[in-house]
Amino acid sequence: MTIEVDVSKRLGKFELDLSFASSGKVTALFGPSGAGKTSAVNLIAGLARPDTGRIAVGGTVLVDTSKRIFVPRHRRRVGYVFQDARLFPHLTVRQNLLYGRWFSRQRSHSVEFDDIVAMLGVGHLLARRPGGLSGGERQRVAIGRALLSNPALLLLDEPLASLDDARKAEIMPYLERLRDETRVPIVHVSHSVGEVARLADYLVVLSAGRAAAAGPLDELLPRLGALGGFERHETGSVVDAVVEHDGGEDGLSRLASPLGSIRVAGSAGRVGRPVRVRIRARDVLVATQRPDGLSALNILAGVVAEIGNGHGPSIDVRVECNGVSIAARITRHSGAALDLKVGKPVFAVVKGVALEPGGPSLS
Amino acid sequence: MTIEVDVSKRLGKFELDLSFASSGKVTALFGPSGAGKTSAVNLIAGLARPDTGRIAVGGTVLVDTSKRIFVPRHRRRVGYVFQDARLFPHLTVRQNLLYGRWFSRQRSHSVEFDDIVAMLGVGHLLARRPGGLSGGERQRVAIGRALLSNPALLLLDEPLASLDDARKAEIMPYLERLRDETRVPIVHVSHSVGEVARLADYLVVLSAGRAAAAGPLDELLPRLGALGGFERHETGSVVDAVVEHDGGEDGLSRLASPLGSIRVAGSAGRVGRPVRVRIRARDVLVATQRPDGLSALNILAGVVAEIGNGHGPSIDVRVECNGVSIAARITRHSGAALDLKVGKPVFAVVKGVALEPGGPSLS
Amino acid sequence: MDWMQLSGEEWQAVRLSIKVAFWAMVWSLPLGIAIALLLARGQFWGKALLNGLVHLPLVLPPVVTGYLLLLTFGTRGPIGAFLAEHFGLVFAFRWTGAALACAIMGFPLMVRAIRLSIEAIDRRIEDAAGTLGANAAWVFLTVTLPLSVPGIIAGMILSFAKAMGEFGATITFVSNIPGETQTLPSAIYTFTQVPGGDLGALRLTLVSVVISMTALLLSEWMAQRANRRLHAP
Amino acid sequence: MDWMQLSGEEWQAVRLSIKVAFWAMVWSLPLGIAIALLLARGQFWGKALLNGLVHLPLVLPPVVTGYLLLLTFGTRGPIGAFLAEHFGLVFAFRWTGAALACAIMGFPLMVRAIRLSIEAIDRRIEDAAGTLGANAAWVFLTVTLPLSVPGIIAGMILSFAKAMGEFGATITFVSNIPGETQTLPSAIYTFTQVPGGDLGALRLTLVSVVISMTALLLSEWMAQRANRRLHAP
Amino acid sequence: ARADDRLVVFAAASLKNALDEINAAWADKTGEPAAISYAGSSALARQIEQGAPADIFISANLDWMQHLSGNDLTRRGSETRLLGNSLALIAPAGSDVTLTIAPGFALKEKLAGGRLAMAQADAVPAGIYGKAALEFLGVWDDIRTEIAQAENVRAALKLVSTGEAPLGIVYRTDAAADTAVRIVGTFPDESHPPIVYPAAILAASKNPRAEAFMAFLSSPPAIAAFERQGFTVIMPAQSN
Ligand SMILES: Nc1ncnc2c1ncn2[C@@H]1O[C@H](COP(=O)(O)OP(=O)(O)OP(=O)(O)O)[C@@H](O)[C@H]1O
Ligand SMILES: Nc1ncnc2c1ncn2[C@@H]1O[C@H](COP(=O)(O)OP(=O)(O)OP(=O)(O)O)[C@@H](O)[C@H]1O
Ligand SMILES: [Mg+2]
Ligand SMILES: [Mg+2]
Repeated sequence: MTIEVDVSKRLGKFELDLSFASSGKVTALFGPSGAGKTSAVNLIAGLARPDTGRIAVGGTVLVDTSKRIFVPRHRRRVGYVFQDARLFPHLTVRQNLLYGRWFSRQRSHSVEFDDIVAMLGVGHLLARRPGGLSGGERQRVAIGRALLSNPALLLLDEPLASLDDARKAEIMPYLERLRDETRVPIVHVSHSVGEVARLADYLVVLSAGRAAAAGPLDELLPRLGALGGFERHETGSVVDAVVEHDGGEDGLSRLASPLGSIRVAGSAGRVGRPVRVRIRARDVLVATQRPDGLSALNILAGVVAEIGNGHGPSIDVRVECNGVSIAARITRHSGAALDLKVGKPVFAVVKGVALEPGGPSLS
Repeated sequence: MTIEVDVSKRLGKFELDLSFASSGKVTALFGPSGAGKTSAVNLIAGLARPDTGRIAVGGTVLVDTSKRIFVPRHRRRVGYVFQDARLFPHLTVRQNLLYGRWFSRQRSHSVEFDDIVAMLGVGHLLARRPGGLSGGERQRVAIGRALLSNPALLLLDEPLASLDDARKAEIMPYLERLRDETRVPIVHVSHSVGEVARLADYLVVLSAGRAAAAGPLDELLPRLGALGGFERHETGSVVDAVVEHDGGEDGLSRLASPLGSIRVAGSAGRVGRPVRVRIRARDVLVATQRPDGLSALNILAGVVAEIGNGHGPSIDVRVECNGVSIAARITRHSGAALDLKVGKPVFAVVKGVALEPGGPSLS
Repeated sequence: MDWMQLSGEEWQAVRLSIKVAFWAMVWSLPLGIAIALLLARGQFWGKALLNGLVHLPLVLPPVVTGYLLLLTFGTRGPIGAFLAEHFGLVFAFRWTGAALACAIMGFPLMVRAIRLSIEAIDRRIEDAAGTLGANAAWVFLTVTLPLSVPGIIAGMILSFAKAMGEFGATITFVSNIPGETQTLPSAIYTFTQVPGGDLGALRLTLVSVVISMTALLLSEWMAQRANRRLHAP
Repeated sequence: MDWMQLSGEEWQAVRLSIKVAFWAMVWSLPLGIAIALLLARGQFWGKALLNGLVHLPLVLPPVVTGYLLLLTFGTRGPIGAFLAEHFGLVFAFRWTGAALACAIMGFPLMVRAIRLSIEAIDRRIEDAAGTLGANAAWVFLTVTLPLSVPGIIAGMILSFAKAMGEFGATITFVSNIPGETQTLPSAIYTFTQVPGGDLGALRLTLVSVVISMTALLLSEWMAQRANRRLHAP
Repeated sequence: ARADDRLVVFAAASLKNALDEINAAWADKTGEPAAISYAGSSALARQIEQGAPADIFISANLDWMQHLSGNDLTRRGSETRLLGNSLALIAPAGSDVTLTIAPGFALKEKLAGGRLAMAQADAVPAGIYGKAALEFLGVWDDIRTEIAQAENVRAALKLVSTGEAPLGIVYRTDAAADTAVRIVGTFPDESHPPIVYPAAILAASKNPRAEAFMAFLSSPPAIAAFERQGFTVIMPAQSN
């Protein structure tokens, strides 16, 4: 399923001029407030028409101004979680949740009402109307409404913004399952690198209406710091791995990855399952000699491949271990103290619990 | 300035029954979605009346049902940033921002319009109406509107929820300045432990309409994990310190703290300035021998004071250094491998850049 | 209170007035909603014309409206003759004609109330319904219509009340035939035209007021219920 | 098009009608807004009564309204006598009386339109204004009032249009004095009463329609502007 | 109840009291009352033009009847002048004005700044008659700007009975029945065109009882009813 977007649209003085082609299952739209993320999603949903351009999802053309094609919104089968919940005020929460089902062609539904309600924790709200719901409750109902509409494309505009971490930790795995088990492509707008890194495989960085960068996540993520617009300490590396040994809830699991064997706290799922680990640059220490008696699970041998200029007091050091790059953020001072140079053999010390294959959210 | 709240209020089936007395400059309301945070703030703002109870801020009674006192909302001089922005749709952004000034008694304003506009990055929006603003833009205007109303009490209901990190990083220091330089008490609703830890000095943890815990931040923060409702890895310790040496933007600064001297990357501000550092449990490694050649700035000697049960594969270890507790989260496996026991001398290895006295947001 | 005793013919007028007002309101409702929607949302050539046409009965003296109705919907009028021939639908000098006159007189009020409510709807809610698969018609039925209930109720009560008071157009169009077209206002008018008729006029006026106020209270109650539903927790 | 030539007296009626309709609209506006606010927001004893009273002119045959006006606002009527004595304000046989009659006849329409708009306002916006220091009056002036502009405009045009067509109550209350109380509908009525007067009635009707349609277009334009402001980017 | 054989009478509204009484008598006699539609003569005449299902028309003036007969809408030969009335100058009951109606009489002075109430002088029969009478008496030009023209004669009466106007011109029938007004004087018959209520069977009527009803209108009980209301019965009494 590819998502091809090549559109331009003028909104007042703001110009959106966006072009990318994502082959990912989850495409993240990333960028500062006012960059045009919601505007882009509106174009995909059919809530606005591009002035010129073309949008196609999985080969189906949704808009093509040159061919005068415009599939109306109700035929696009998008499940859109709006930035503002936009619940139907005259319907109960249950009716809100089931609204989309009415119009979905398939009568047998892949996603189950009770499951979604339980996951979102809105069971006790079903009989109420949206009037008195709290901010987070509204947002959850909105997520449920979109998921239950049996969509062919999911558009999530900051769906988790006002949710607490515990709640996020219940919704994220669901979205991951959706990504892994169904063929529904997802466009995900988020400010949280953690969310993005965990869910997305394609990243579009928006800035002032343009794609400042677009590409597969693993290529872009290490460069995120340079692209600006978000907290620098979120920079990191993504490594795809396979479960080699599952240590159970309380134990240690082992993953096979290009980096070699990686140890992870807790269960990693069944052996053979592909997982993704993100290693934040700020969670990596660099040592010139292998440390002993340290509570770090993973100490990977490598060589310094690049020493970035960095911002202010810190620098990004790229350590190559078995041909895979790992970013480490250390202070300028430490870099000097350890006398780091390109080519110098070092150890990347990764705190064990910082590796998360599918556990709670990273952010 | 104390904030005393002792109220009960029924909303449909939901019962808010809240009681705390905060002597802090910034009181954080913390808790999962639907816990009653917004309801509590509404009571303080005078948007709702408690069924019974009393609210006083800085000695001034705002409500007291037993004495039939109810100060109407427009006399409370609260600057309320609503969870939903609630801008005036018929006024321009500039008029929205200046709305509160109209009604503030003092004509000389401590906060300057241009400063706030610049900080919030809404200068280019001033002539527009809220209609076409993006989610984050609305939120910023709402923050500006509350700040500019010259309030005697600031109520912030998840003010930064849908802002990107870069923007948060500009607003947080402003709020800190407000906290430190004015006598305006702040009530801050947030899901982000980072925000809370950085701003607040008093914490109220809400759960199902009740205060599950309330107390000064430094007492409560290390226990946060046990209280639930948020991501466990946010657990940490807060240490108040004073700048001893300022290393400038690119250098290393030194702070004097009960822990001893702490090294921090980047500028810490002028010497003598009181700062606060938060040390996240997940950013602390435990070593049984002092590591050498490691890019960690702070290696603090201490003894194991407590080994928690922890959740799943990880445990929280409390290391006492100079009489101050530092929490470290390590894997159960590492705990065993290092043979940690209460009383054992260890080193707490803290990654330098994880200490942030006033830099960008922590979350 | 002897003077409050209604004569048989007066009872007839009461019943007829309620019937006429009720059907005027009910018949004009679908068209009223459709036109309100067109005016609130449509962008089409001739919108101003349509809007003007809808307001015409308000602007014209009722006598003129009645006369125009007589000319077009009368047995000799172009529409009247057509309807009578093809559908057997006769308005002239029938209670149906009184209902038509009342419907038309109340139409601008009804349309305006519904239109105001439709214009107040947050269209982003409708957009949301669209993304969930509802086409224009379904969006209208499941979102727009329920959300404009306050206006619809207001429009209905305005139409009903107007019909209870309408007299000029009705008597000009369908005359004042007892049992067929003599509504309460016509009967009241007749009383005012003769010496000693004041008491009779007062009696019928009170009856008319009581009926309308009952309808008004009912409508307020319904509107309150609808409003509570819309903003309910 | 000789028949379209207006006589001097007819011109007078045209001017007077515009004057009466305009002032009827303007005078009833403040009270209309106040009562709409009360009905939309107030919870008080007698609210149903007030609501009924406002709707009365809609329900009563215009002749009855006119007669009631004569009884209360006439020189001998309790209110009329009081106003004349203390404020020198005389309605009987004056254009002011015509304006009063028109204002009262259009009042239910105006109130309902404004009320609908007020009821559609999101009260949380008003709450926000309250927390920023605005007391009830300021909230009303700076938030409620501007946000109900669509209803206010609708109410104004309904009142104006109604006044352009109102005849029964006006002529009953202040009769038909050329240059003082002879409005267009009265003049039209005169034509309809004599055989062969149709052309004259048609001429004046067209004039009346043109004026009202102009006002209507103007109101639509203002409403559109107001709406664009409210939803503008 | 809209049996097509029901007798439908279109009558000027001012006749309601008398005709209701006569209709009751007619119902006693024939077992079924006529349906009488009371409205302004002009409205009724226009409806007849547009094919109203009426059998008999009783107008409050000659003009509309002539308008209909000129268009062949009345049955030839059925038209009769049924009733007459006269015009009275009235004042509120409490007023003590005295005036003798004569050419050039001091109407304007007696108004003392108030207005003379009458029905619309160019439209409504009572107004037309009143204007003619004042013209005949040579006071119209004096007084034309002092006139309050009402929608109909009943409204003019109200203006006087409420004291709004110090003087008014109405039919004697109306004046006599209202205790709130006092008749100051009666206009001489020659000062205005004859006040006549004509009646006719309509050309479109197929109702066999129309003629009987017309005849009944001049039967003794009918005459008595008309006279009780103050009308003069012009049509010679017929015996049934
Ligand atoms: N109708 C409009 N007229 C003028 N400007 C508009 C309009 N709609 C959007 N904009 C502007 O376009 C820019 C992009 O808006 P958009 O809502 O897409 O931002 P966003 O990336 O979703 O931001 P956020 O993270 O704050 O939600 C904003 O600066 C906004 O003010
Ligand atoms: N008027 C009402 N009627 C019924 N229940 C209500 C009403 N208002 C609020 N509630 C309920 O009270 C609870 C607390 O709401 P509140 O808005 O205070 O939550 P919150 O802590 O601010 O949550 P969030 O973080 O999601 O904004 C919610 O479960 C909400 O559904
Ligand atoms: Mg957005
Ligand atoms: Mg909340």
